[in-house]
Formats: sequence, structure tokens, C-alpha cells
Amino acid sequence: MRYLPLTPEDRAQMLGVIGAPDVDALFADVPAAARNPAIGLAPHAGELEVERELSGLAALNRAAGAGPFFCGAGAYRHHVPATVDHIIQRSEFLTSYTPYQPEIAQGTLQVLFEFQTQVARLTGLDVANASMYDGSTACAEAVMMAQRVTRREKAILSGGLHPHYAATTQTIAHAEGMEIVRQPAAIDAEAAVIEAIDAETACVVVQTPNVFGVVTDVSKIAEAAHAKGALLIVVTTEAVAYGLLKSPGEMGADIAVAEGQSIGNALNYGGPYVGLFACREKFVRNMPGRLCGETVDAEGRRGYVLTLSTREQHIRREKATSNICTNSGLCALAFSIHLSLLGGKGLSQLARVNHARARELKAAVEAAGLEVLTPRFFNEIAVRTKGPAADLVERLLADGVVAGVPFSRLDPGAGLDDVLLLCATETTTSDDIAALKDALAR
Amino acid sequence: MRYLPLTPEDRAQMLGVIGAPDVDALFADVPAAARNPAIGLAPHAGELEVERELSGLAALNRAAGAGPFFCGAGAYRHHVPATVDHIIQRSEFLTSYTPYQPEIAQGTLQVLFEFQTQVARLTGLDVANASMYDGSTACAEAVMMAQRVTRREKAILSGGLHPHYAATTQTIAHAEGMEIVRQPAAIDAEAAVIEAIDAETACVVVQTPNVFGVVTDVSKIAEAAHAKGALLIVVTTEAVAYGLLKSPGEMGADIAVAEGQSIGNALNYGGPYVGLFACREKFVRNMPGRLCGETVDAEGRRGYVLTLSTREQHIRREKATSNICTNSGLCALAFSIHLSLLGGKGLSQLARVNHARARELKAAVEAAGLEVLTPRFFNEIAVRTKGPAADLVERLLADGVVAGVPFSRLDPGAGLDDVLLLCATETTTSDDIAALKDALAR
Amino acid sequence: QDEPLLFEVGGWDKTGVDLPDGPDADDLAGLTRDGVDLPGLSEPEAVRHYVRLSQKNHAIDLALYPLGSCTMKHNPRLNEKMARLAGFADLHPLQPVSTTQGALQLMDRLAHWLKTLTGMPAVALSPKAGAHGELCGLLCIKAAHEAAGQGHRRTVLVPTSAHGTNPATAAFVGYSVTEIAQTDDGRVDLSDLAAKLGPDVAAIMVTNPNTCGLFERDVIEIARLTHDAGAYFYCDGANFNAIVGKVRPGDLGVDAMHINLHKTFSTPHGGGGPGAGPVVLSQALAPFAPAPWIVSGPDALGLQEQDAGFGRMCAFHGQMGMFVRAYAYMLSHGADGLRQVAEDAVLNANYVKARLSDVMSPAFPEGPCMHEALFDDAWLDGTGVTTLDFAKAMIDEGFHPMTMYFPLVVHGAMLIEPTETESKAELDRFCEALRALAGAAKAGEAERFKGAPFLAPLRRLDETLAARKPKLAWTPPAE
Amino acid sequence: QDEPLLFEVGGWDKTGVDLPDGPDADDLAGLTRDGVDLPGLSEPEAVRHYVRLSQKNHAIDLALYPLGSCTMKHNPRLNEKMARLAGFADLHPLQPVSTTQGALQLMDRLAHWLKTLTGMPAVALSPKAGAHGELCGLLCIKAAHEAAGQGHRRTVLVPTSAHGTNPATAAFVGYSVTEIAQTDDGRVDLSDLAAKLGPDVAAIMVTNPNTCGLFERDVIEIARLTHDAGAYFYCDGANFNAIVGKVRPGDLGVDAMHINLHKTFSTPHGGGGPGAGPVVLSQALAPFAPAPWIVSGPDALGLQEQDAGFGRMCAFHGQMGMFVRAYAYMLSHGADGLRQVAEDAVLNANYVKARLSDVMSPAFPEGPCMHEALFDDAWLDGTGVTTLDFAKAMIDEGFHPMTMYFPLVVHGAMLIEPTETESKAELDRFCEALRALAGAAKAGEAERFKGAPFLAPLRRLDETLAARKPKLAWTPPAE
Repeated sequence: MRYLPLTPEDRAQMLGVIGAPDVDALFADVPAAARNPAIGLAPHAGELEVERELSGLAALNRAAGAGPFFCGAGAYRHHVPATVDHIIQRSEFLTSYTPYQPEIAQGTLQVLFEFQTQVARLTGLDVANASMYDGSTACAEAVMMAQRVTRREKAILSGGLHPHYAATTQTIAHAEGMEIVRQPAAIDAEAAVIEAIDAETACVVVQTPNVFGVVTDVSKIAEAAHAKGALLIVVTTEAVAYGLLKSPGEMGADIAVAEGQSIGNALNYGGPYVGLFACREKFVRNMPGRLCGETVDAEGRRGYVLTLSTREQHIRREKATSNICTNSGLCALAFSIHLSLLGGKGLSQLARVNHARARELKAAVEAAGLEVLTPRFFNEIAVRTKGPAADLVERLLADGVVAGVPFSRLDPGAGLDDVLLLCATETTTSDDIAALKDALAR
Repeated sequence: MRYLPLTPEDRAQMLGVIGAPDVDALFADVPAAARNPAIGLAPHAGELEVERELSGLAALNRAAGAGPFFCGAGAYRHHVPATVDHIIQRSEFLTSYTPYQPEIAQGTLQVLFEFQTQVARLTGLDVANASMYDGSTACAEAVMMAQRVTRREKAILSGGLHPHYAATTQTIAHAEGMEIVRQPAAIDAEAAVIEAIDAETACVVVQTPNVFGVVTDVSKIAEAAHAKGALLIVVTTEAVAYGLLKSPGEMGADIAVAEGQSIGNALNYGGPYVGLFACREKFVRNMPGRLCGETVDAEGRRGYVLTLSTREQHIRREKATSNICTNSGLCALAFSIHLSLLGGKGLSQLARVNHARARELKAAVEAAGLEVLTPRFFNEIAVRTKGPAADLVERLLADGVVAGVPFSRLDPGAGLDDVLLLCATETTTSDDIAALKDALAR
Repeated sequence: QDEPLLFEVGGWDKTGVDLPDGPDADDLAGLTRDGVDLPGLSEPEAVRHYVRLSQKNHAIDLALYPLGSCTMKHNPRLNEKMARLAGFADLHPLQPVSTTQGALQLMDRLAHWLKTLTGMPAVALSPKAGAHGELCGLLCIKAAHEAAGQGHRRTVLVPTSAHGTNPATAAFVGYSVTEIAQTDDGRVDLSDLAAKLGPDVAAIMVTNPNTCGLFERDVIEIARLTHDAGAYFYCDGANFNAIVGKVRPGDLGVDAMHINLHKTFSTPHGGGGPGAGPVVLSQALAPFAPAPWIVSGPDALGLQEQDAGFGRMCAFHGQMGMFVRAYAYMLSHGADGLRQVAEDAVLNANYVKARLSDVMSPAFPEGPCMHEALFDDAWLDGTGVTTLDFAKAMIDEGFHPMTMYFPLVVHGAMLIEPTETESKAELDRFCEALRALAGAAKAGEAERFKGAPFLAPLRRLDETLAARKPKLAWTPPAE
Repeated sequence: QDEPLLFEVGGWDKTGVDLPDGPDADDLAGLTRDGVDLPGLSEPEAVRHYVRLSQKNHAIDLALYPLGSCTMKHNPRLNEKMARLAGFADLHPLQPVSTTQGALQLMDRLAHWLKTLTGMPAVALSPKAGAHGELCGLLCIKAAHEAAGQGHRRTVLVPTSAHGTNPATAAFVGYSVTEIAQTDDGRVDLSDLAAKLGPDVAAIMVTNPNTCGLFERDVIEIARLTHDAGAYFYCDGANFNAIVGKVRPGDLGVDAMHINLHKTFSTPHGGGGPGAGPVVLSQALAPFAPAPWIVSGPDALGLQEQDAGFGRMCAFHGQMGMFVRAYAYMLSHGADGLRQVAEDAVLNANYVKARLSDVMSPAFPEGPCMHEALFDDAWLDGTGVTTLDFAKAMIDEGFHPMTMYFPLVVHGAMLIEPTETESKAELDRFCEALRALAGAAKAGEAERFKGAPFLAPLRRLDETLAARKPKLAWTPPAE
């Protein structure tokens, strides 16, 4: 067995040192009836065989890059420089543990410190944590953090929030005891939350660009929330949008959360991804997740450590701010490397290119006779289809075009079966858009 | 430009320190008329664009793994563990130079020392060098080394030697002043060299398994050569065969050379590959190429250095044993890693599996009515085709089967147009063989 | 040597990508920001920055990483390669399911292996880490109780030795946590458990093998008592690697258990995630599992993405990238290899325990341990050396420290988990180093420990300073 | 810390692959060996062995690697990724050419770029490294002379400053080597050249920019004199990176030049190869180029594999894996970027020269250098420190030494080539370190140099011992 270094001779010698007759003697505490059951699974296989089986399964999927492709809605196909994947595969990053021993984990820790700074600057807020599982769980954590900060129980979710984010938040925050008010899905629904804010409101959650692609200046919502003592949580599922749009902090957000997959990370059929989480400095002791902070070593040299861990489960146990143990360290590293390659300049360029591709997409869709519903967009638009959007997607698939995401797949009960979400990024070519247009025209 | 760190401000500052008005002033020694010509090539491109162009070109090729595939004849498709490619991509191996500064190159040096030991043991000889460009140039170098050892000028090449090896040797050794006697290509031709050995013969070059796949015990040839004061050079193009067959050293070879690609390295359309070169200890100071030796440091600790460099061009200049400067370091590393994973046990297993696949191949080809010409084989056979082998290959390609290499492609003048070379390895499945058989039967 | 922060070396107008400037977004007037205040690095600078940083890390690829309860085992590179196949990595979670049949098949096969190995009938794949899986499991239990009119059950029983995530998760879900006492031999005190199991108890959460590295030998009785009291048995599966292929939790009466794919099935820890925490469920709990759920159609697999169980744990289908790796690991080992994994993990731990017991003090000297060997600090009495000091001195020997001060039930705990992927030679090297250190501690060489590490990139860090005046982001130097 | 040899840690019956035993080869009775006497490592052991070893190496990814004449520049990872595409990496050299059209197109495009950048009409792609390319070039020249009835030309002229491969290659081909004198300002002495160019001269071999880092400003006159004498002008293209995109050797009268793809076009050095050494050729030499050769058919590209030119340099078509990397690099830079490469390489070298000239002694202080800055050891006079000592002390500062004692024409030569992929910040760090070292040397701190390096994995190695009693393979310890 190629992963198991012990030889039969090793095992015999070691049992001798231990003083056990055989290895089964070491399992004596296991009830005999439950020991060594027959397991009806295949025996071990060589690398070639395993590679064949998995390559075979992979070949049954249509990779996003295999042809014209317009899916977004919370996960985005971007080009990631080869350097990113190279570095995250370095043994010292890939096969290290959470940096609990800072003296021999400064590589990971400095990266986290840099990541936190990058996220704080992207979101226009003061502090960011060392990442969350993904955007949706970050959203749920943000809502629960608002409860800790405001000591109120109610959260208002905008109708523009990604339905999966809403469902995740509803499930998790509700379990923790919060009341979740989810507004009906609607294209340009952000302002509607203002009406709902009251003195019991812990927070309002608004997404921009929202799930329909609509870009919103949330400043007025921030004012309204703050006037009632509530927090504003701004959600972004497409982190590249930070390169072009006003930051949540600039618009008055108290907490910003985002899905960071777009930067540095592949689509991966939905995971692993990386949640971004930033807030104003005054809330820092109520934040969930890991934090990395600067300090000095015994000789006065600058160094980094995990800090404020008195918020965390391994110290506080049932009094922790969250039950989170792992973060998404390697995805955060990928994010940080890609962003350090981009820099502010490259991110701005990338965002502009994305926006330009989406404008080209919009023009093509309109030329094909469909109504575009999104008034202001970054790289995603919602389109009104003739008949169910899901049917259109199936039809276009037969023409080799993956046309986007029917909104009904995300929220079947919303009555928006004729809404299709389409996205374009820097990976979308004019040929791709032409193929979509032609297929639509057929 | 993503690979160029200098900013315009950097450049201006640096020119200031240098005291040059502009960068062109630094090129003042270049004749003005030849400076800054218009270059009619495309401007720089982003990573995404480059990736698109190269992926497009790659897609125009049919990868060997895309279907039934039976080419060998000097390059072999084997499964390489993922670990091998992972390790050779580590910065510290990939982006380091020839280990001229041993204090900060012990990683590379120890690997070379291990590699040399592995090659010596595989070939059954005393010493091996740190690799050559490939098997064919190693063969030419071996012939020239025989000239240095024996102070004779004539080399006899067996008719079973790979025609590309013969041509390379003829070109290079002839340029250096040797007389090359190349015997006519024939299936089982090794013993024929005995007749040709005379008192002017520096060496005889025999390949086993030969280009037709024939396995030969060369002990008698060794005796005959030694009786006349000539050296025996044994060539192997399929290094996996070392796992099953008697080693060259065991059969009396003075020098063994081989193509090491089969172990650790991909097909790469012919390169880079890695030449193996081993000989008896008494000839070591006549060896070409780099050698790594054990020594101690100033504190008595064991370490490794490049040694016996008084043979080499950078010291001896026109008196060097060879003009070789680089070896094939990274390919040698891949070879050594793969072989250290295999171990003697795994290599034996791998060789037996290869042999078994080839036996299955032989049975299928015979069942399809073709005559197999190779009496004793490792993983390659030569087959008599009805009509030109090249035509058969074209016909089977239309059926999706890459049937092997027509011998006429290697040596069009040999009059063996109806000979097809086929190979099977551990990557060849029974389905592949069945597909070949079906296609042959059509 | 100090590696500057990227903010100190990067250029504020520099970039390591080649992109066009792109047109102005004139249609978004008033909504755009004025640049992004982040430095960029050319590619050579970026590579060097991260490669230099990486060399400041310890890693399982460098030496034994004996973090008890964390399971740092070898991460096969084949798995990395497989996860990067375009058919998996370049696959969008919302593509038409007809274009993702291979992915669904992989998830279905992974589920089959997980169910078969645990002897449980169902598995929820979507939880993104162990703690997320615990949450999922407790939400299933809560939903099941509510469906049965047992919503009044508000207490969860947790042994004192439990991982912090257990009480944290229970509290998160709104349960009150009651601790169960431990016996002198490191197991759940059955009489205390029986006494505390009442009509208010929703579940017990027991880790097995437990965090003392011991198998709960009364586990079947624990399950019986729990079920008799109308409660569910949640098993923390963090230590499943000690029994995989050897014992099926389903045979022991477990109702729910999360599986850390990075612990048992070798997906890399990555410096702190991503993990993956699928939860196997008993028949009673299966109906309450969250969306999404794979469903078998006549010709193809489908995904039920709405209205399943108690809700939704996250946006998509879980950690697909980790599923690929874990499945590759399973196929590589097979049923026989996985049993060998458990046996070798336990053998290695017992070997370490045997080799160190004469110089250190095992917390539970009697009987075998499972996959980790637990020592207390009694043997350090009078040396002036603490568990922490001892652990830091290990760094100077080239090893990562063991887990310290956990579990809480053992004074100055040192929890050593070698895993099955360590060779005897490496174990011997490790034991020799620890024996030498132990000798030094007892010989009064306290200074060697108090100041340790001496040979690491940095000396001990001031964690108090970091927490008192948190500096969590780089700020430009004051002019 | 010492890493044992794999023969000391591996198991003689262990393997890190999972293969069946395979049937006996009973048809090969008498031809088989009795096992293979090599140890195996399990995969975790192998990974650890090589990762530990790797950390004992310096690398361009870690810091400046200022080896003059070796050109250690950044190796883009995109190129590694592209070379591993199945369509390139998993392609057999003898597949039907109809199934390798993409590979042939790539070679054809690479050839086009090489020809356009050098201003030469032809290129032979197959040479496997620079020295192999030199051999190819001289064989073309020899064949051309023979074809023209000039086979009696047996002398090659080579400047004293040449790379060792130049005279070695010339001698290899059977030419006698005559040295050309050098002027005080480091260039070919034209009058000496003119005097030695006679009817026996087959070729001159001149590196340009030369190994002193200087451009041969009389290159056009050199070419004229050479051609007038009936000889060919072979240019060693090792330093083409200094002028790529900026000057075309074809415009200077060059007849043949090899191009080290790893120097100019960034393919990785890999600890000593593989390289690639395509040779561009003038119209006069093109017909003599070796097989194989790409030919354009009506619908497709083909390969002429026989009867081309003077013969064959190697078994197949050259270093395809390196071609892919080099072509990716060319596309990434484009014509504009490649000129910038040359300019930045020269700028960086002149900057280093300017910053160090007051504390060290430049060999040729007047005028600009090209891509490398050459110092002699005059400035070390009386310090007791040699060039070697100084270089070894650089290791303790985290840098690789520069090239030492080459070119031979400069006493105690120190040849520094920073390349274009170094940032100003890294150059400054380097110059500061060298200035500080120079100060220390002059301040009489000779011990800091004599014993250096102190901080490397090993101290200075005994090369004399290694050569006197060569130990070139591991042998089992005596019982």
C-alpha cells in the first residue's frame, strides 16, 4: 500500500516493543461483535486505476470552458494565473496545519495578515477576518454577529439576496434563535428593506450587485438602518465587482461579506470557496472566525499570531461567538496571491473588462429580441424569457450553449420562472456571445 | 509586462544613478544601423490569450492516451505517479542552476549521487554519470569514449540498433574522426557483429531489447569483443526492461547507455528525455558528462560535489572528453524519484506487467492473422504486414487505433517496409488490444 | 530573514497581470469607486514573496506533525491532480445537471463509501467542515425531535473531554450543555450519564475514540441508555481515522456522525482549511437532512435543491474539490487498505506510547490507546519546565509540537498522534528526540526549554501584546 | 540537518506504487535477472525525502542568482502548465504526423519567431542544449566547406574570453583552435584577427555580447573580414538575452548562432538541464542543417526525418517540452516585451555596476556594459580575501555567488548578471549586501570570508578529496 510506510517486519518489531501479540489486541476495547466487519467495498487500487476511474467520471461532465458559457449567480468563471495554483501546491502551504505554533507558521500567518488587509481595503472597512467557509455562511455569521452587537433578534433580508444565501441564513440564524424576515424576490428590490426596519431590527442584509445583477448604492439604506439602531450588512457574490463599484464601507455598511471564489479560485462545482468577512473596528470582538494580528517575538522582531481567540470555540467552548474551527485557509491564500498579482490597478482593469463583456452580452441578448431586466449591472444581467427560462436553457444546450441559470432553479416559488440570469467575464469571447445570439435567434 | 518588475519610475531613477540619458545610450556600442529594427511579430499578450493559443494547438494533436495506442520504438508511454511531477516542480529543484556552489545545492547534488547509484545498479556496472541529453547522444558519447579508452577508431553498430541512434552516432562520432561500420538492419542481428570485430575495433554497439523488440544475451559478444581488445557497449531504449532482463554489466558490457524516459518522464513528442550512462570503474576518467561525488565539508559532515571536472570543457576547453555542458538534471530527478517509489520490487513488478501486456498483444496480433517476427521480446514486437506497414497504420488510424511505428519511418532504405513495430505497456488495456484486433480483422 | 509585507514591496501602480485598461463604465456613473488602494507585484516578485514565506512554515511533508486530534497525515499528490481535472475544477454548480452527471456520480459513490464504512443508511454531504457538520447533525436531531413533538428537549450532554466545537455547536443551536463526568480510566462515566439522561435531553455528543485517545468500550451501553431516554447519539467523528474499516459506528448505535475528510481521508489541511464535514445519519434522522440531495432518476442522477429536511447549510452542494480527493484516497486504499490505515495508526500511537512511557507519564497507562498517545505533565514536576516549554523545545529538534493542554481533563496534557503514514524510522527519530529532551529537562537544563525555540524563524511571540492592542491590518507608516 | 541517502532509509522489499506481481516471464528463461537491488520508499517517505532535500538548494525563486553568463531569470509557471497539456506532453514522437499537427505548428511558429528575432532565414530545432547547438553549427559549417571543396580548412579562431564549450566543440569536430587576442577594452583585436584569418580558417566563434559583458562594437567589420577570408562567422548566442528584440544577429553578418532557450526564453534550468539549443543559420548554411526538418505540404505540415543536411543530432525532433515553454514566453512578451527584456537586463547590469564601482574594481570601467557587470579582484589586494572567499561570503547574505574566475582574461573575475526579472528593490538589497561585505573585507575582517559560508546547510566542501578518491555511488557500509 503505497501510502503506508510500515513493513510487515516493522509491525512485528513494534508489536514486540509494545508487548502485544497482534494488532487486534490493540483494539481490545472495541466490542468483539463490532470488530472487523466485512466491508463490501473494492480492494485497494493502483494509481493508474484510480486515475482512470476519476478521469472517466470527469469526462462525463461538460467543463465550463468547453464552449459558450454564461452561468454566474454566485459562482464565476475567471482566469486564474498559473502562478496561483503553483504556489498553493507548495508543501509548506498545502500540508501545514492551522498556525497554532506561530514560530514555525509565519508563512501562513503573514499571508493571513496580508489577506485581512486586502479584504479590509476591498470592502472599505477597518478589519477583516482570516476567511470563512464561503459567502453564504459568512452572510449567516454576519447576521448572528449583528445580534451580538445590537442585542436584537430580527434580521431583514432583501429580495435581491441570493436565494441560497437567504436559505442558509434562515436555517442557521434561525437555529440560533433569530427571527428572519425574508422579503420577496424582485429585480430591483433593495430600497424596499427601508420600510421594514424597526426598533427590533438587528440588521438588514442587502446584496450588490444583487442576484439579478443589479448594482445599488446602499447609502440611503445605511442611513435608514443606522437611524433605527440597526446594522447594514452588504453582501457581494462577485468579488471582482470590488474593482469597479463603490465599496460597502464607502456606502455605510457596518459589515461586508462576500464570496471570494472569483479571485484565485476555480469553480469546483460549488466548493471549496472562500468567504470574506469585514466590519468596522468597534465590532471586532464580536467577529466570528480566525483573526491574525501583528506582534513581536522575544527578540523584538515583527511577527504574526492568531489572536483574540477568546472569542473562539476551543477557548470559550459553549460561550464562543461561533462554532467555527477551520477557515478556508488555502482558498484565502489563492485569493491573496491572485490579488497581489492584480494589485489595485489590475483589479480595476479586470473589473472594467468584465463590465465591458457584459455590456456586449446585453446588446446581443437585446438584439436577439429578449428583454433585459437589470437596469444597472456589473457583469450579470437578468433577462425575461418567452416561456420558462429552464426550457430555454435546455433548448440552447442542444445547440452547445450553456445559457445561464434559470432563476427558478434558485427559488422555484418566486413566480419568476421566466427570468434567466446570464453572466459574462473576461473569459467570455465575442464568439461565445455570437453563438448565444445565434442560438437564441433560432 | 507581468514578468518585468521595473516601473517607469524605477528606470528613470536607475538611469540617473548610472548617469545615462536614456536606455538606448547603454546600447551605444551596437552599430546604429542595426539598433532597434522593426520586428514584425505580435505585441505582448495576457496569460489568458497565451493559454488559449497554446491550448488550441494542443487540441490539434491526438494525445497518446486518447485511445488505443501501440507506439514504442524508443519512446514509451508509462504511468508516472503524480508525486514525481509535483516534486520536480518545486521551486528549489525547478529554478536552481547546475550545482557549482555545493554549499547551497546539496539537494540537487544528493539527488544526482542517488541517481548515479540507481543507474549503476540497474545496469549492473560500477559507476554512472549524472545523465546525458538522451539515449541517442549517450550512445554516440559511449562510442567516442571507447575511442579514448582503446585508442582505436572503428565502431561497429549492430543491425538491431535503433536507426536514429545509429544515425546520431554516425554523425557525431564520425565528425570526431571515427570510422562507423553500421550493419544492415535485421530482426535478430546481434550475433552478426561478432564476425566484424577485428584488431582495429574500438567497440561494438548492441541493443537489447533491440529496435525490433528482440531480447538478446550478449555475453558471447562481450567475450568476442574482449578477446580482440574491443569494448562492448550495450544500448537499451526501454529502461523498464531493466526490471526483468539480465543487466548489461552481468552480461559483460563495458559501457551501458540507455534512454531513461520510460521512468518518470512523459513522452513530450521526443524531448526532453534523459540519457543514462554507466561503465566499469577503470574507465571513469574517460567518461563524458557530469559526475557527482561524495566528500566532507569543513566540519567533517558528509556532502556531495561535482567532481572529476578536469575532464570537462569549462576546465579543459579543447582537451575536454566531451563538449557537454548541461545534462538533463530535472529529467534525471524525475527518473530518480519514480525509481525510488518503485524500488527494485516495484520495477520488477512493472516490468512483468509490461511483459504480460505484450504477450497479450502478441496473441491478439497472431489471432488477427499477422506474423510476429520477434522471437524473444520484452514489451515490443515486430510484425510482418500484408503490404506496407505505413498503409496499415493509416488504415487503422481511421478506426481510431494508433497501431505502432512502421519500421520504414525509421529506416526507409532498409527494405523492411512490411515491418510494423508495436508496443504494449502497463497503460495498455485489454480493451485497447481488442480494439486493435478488431481493426486488424476488418 | 524578515520578508517584508506585500504592502511594503508592492507597487501601487504595478500589476503582475497583463490586462487591457477596459472602457469606462459610463453607465454606472455615481456607483463606481475611484481606484482600489492595493499594491501589485510583478510575477517574479510575487513568486519570490510567497516562496520565501512558505519556507517559514513547518509541514507534514517536512517532518512528523504529531498534533493529537488534528491528524496530520500524508496528502497524496494524485488527489491534487484529480481534483484539478477540468471536468471537476472547471464545473459550475448551477450548470444543467445533465452536464454534470460525472460529478453527481462521484458524489453518489463517495456517499456509498461513507455509508458502507460507517454502517449508516444516509449521508448529508454539504457541510463544509467538521464544526459545520456538527451543526448539521444537531439540526437534524432538533428537527427530528420537533417533528416528533419532542421540541421541549433542550439539553445536550457532552463529556468534559470533548472538543470545544461540541459545546459551542450545541449552544449555537440553543441547547444548554451539561457535562458528563469521566471515569478514572478516561471514559464516559455510565452512572453519571444515566443520571443525567432525562426527558429534557435531546442528544449526547460523544467522540469515539475519545479525545484521550481511548475507545469508549461501553459505547453500546451508552447508545442503549441514550435511546432508552428518547435522545439521539451524536458521535464526533474527528477520530474516525482510528477505526475506519475496522469498526462501523452504525453497529454501535450512533445516530449521526460527521466525518472530517481531511482527517480520515487525507485531504490537505492547507494551513487551516478548507475542510469538509459530511454527516452520516441513521434511518431516524435521514428525512431531516438538509438540501441539496442527490436523487436517482430513471436515466440520470438529479439534485433536489429545495425543500429538503431542515433547510440549507450553504450555497451549493458542499466541498466538491474535497470529495474528489477523498474518493481518490478511498479507491487507492480500498476496504483492505482502509482497515490497514486504522491498524497502523493505532500501532504507531501505541509504539510511541511504549517508547516514551518510561521517561514521560502516560495519562492512562493501562491498556492500549487508539490512534493517539496522551501524556500528562506529572513527569515534569520540579524541573521548572512546562508542557508549553517542552513543546517549544521540540521545534528546535525539527518537529512540530504535539497538541498541548488538550483534552482539558488531563493536567498539562500532551497529545501525540503520529498517524499511519509515519515510518518506523521517523517514529524512532521522534522518540529519540523526545527522550533526549526529557533527559535534558530532568537534568535541570531548564534554560534550553524556557527560551525555546532558538532555531525557528522567530523566537516565542508575544501573544498578549497581540490581543491587548490588536493590529489586524497593515497601515502605512506615519509620515 | 543531514538527510540520509535513500539507500539508507528505503526498504529493500518496499515499494511506493501498487502494482500486481505479474506473471513469470517463462518465455525468457535464461535472459532474466534475479531481482533488482534497489530500495523503495513509500510515497510519504519519498515526498519527505525530496522536499527536505529541496530545501537545501538555492533557487531563483528565493533570491537573486547573479551567475554571469548563466542568466538565471524568472521561470513563468504558465509555461510549465502549457508544457503539461496532454496534447504536448502525452504525444509520441513517432505517431502519425497527421495526429501531431498542433505540435508541428508550434515548432513552425517557434521557428518563425526565432528567425524573425535573429534576422536569419533558417533554424535547426533539434539540438538539445547550447553546446549541442554549437556542435550542430560547426557541423553545418564543416559540411558547407566540404561541399565547396574547402575541406582543407581546419582551423577555428576563438577569442581568449570564450566559453569553454567553444574550443571544446571545435576540437571535437576535429578543428584546431587558435586564440584571438583581446584589446584592452575587452573586445576582439581586429588586427590579430586579420592576421590569423587565412585559407586554413574554417570559422570564427565569437560570443556577442561577449563574456566580458561587452558588445563587440566592430562586429560588422569582424564579419566582413571573416567572410572575405572565406570563413564562416559562428556566434555563440548564450548572451542573446541582452539584445533580443533590439539587435538582429543576421544584420551583423552572423552565419550561425545557437540560442539557449533557457537563457533568453526562460525555460527553467532545473538544477542542470534539460536545455535546448536551436541554431539559426544563414542562407549559405541552411542546406546543411540536420534532420529532422518541418516541411509544408498542401494541407498539412510534415516532417522530413531522413537525408537532410549533415546527418542527425539526436533521436527525435528536439526538446519539444522546452519549445512549448519558450513559445509561451515569446507570446507573453511579444515584440515589444522582448525588446524591453533586453533593455531592462542591460539597465539592471549597468545599475549594479554603477552602484558597486566605488567599492569594487570594474574590469572595464569605461562605457556601458551589456547584461552583466564584470569586476576583477584588484580591489581585494592586500585584504587576504580572494574572489572565492568573497563569493562564499555572499551565501551567508542569502545570495548565490556570482560567476567567479570567468572569463579567464580577467584576474579573479567576478561576473554579475542580474537579469531583467529583478526588481530595483532586490538589486538595492543585493548592492547593499555587497557593499557591506566589501567594507568588511577592506576593514580586515578576513575571517568572515575565509570560513564562509557559515549559514549554509554545509560549510565549504573538500573538492580535492572528492576528486582524489572518487566515490560516485553509494556502497553498503562494511559489516
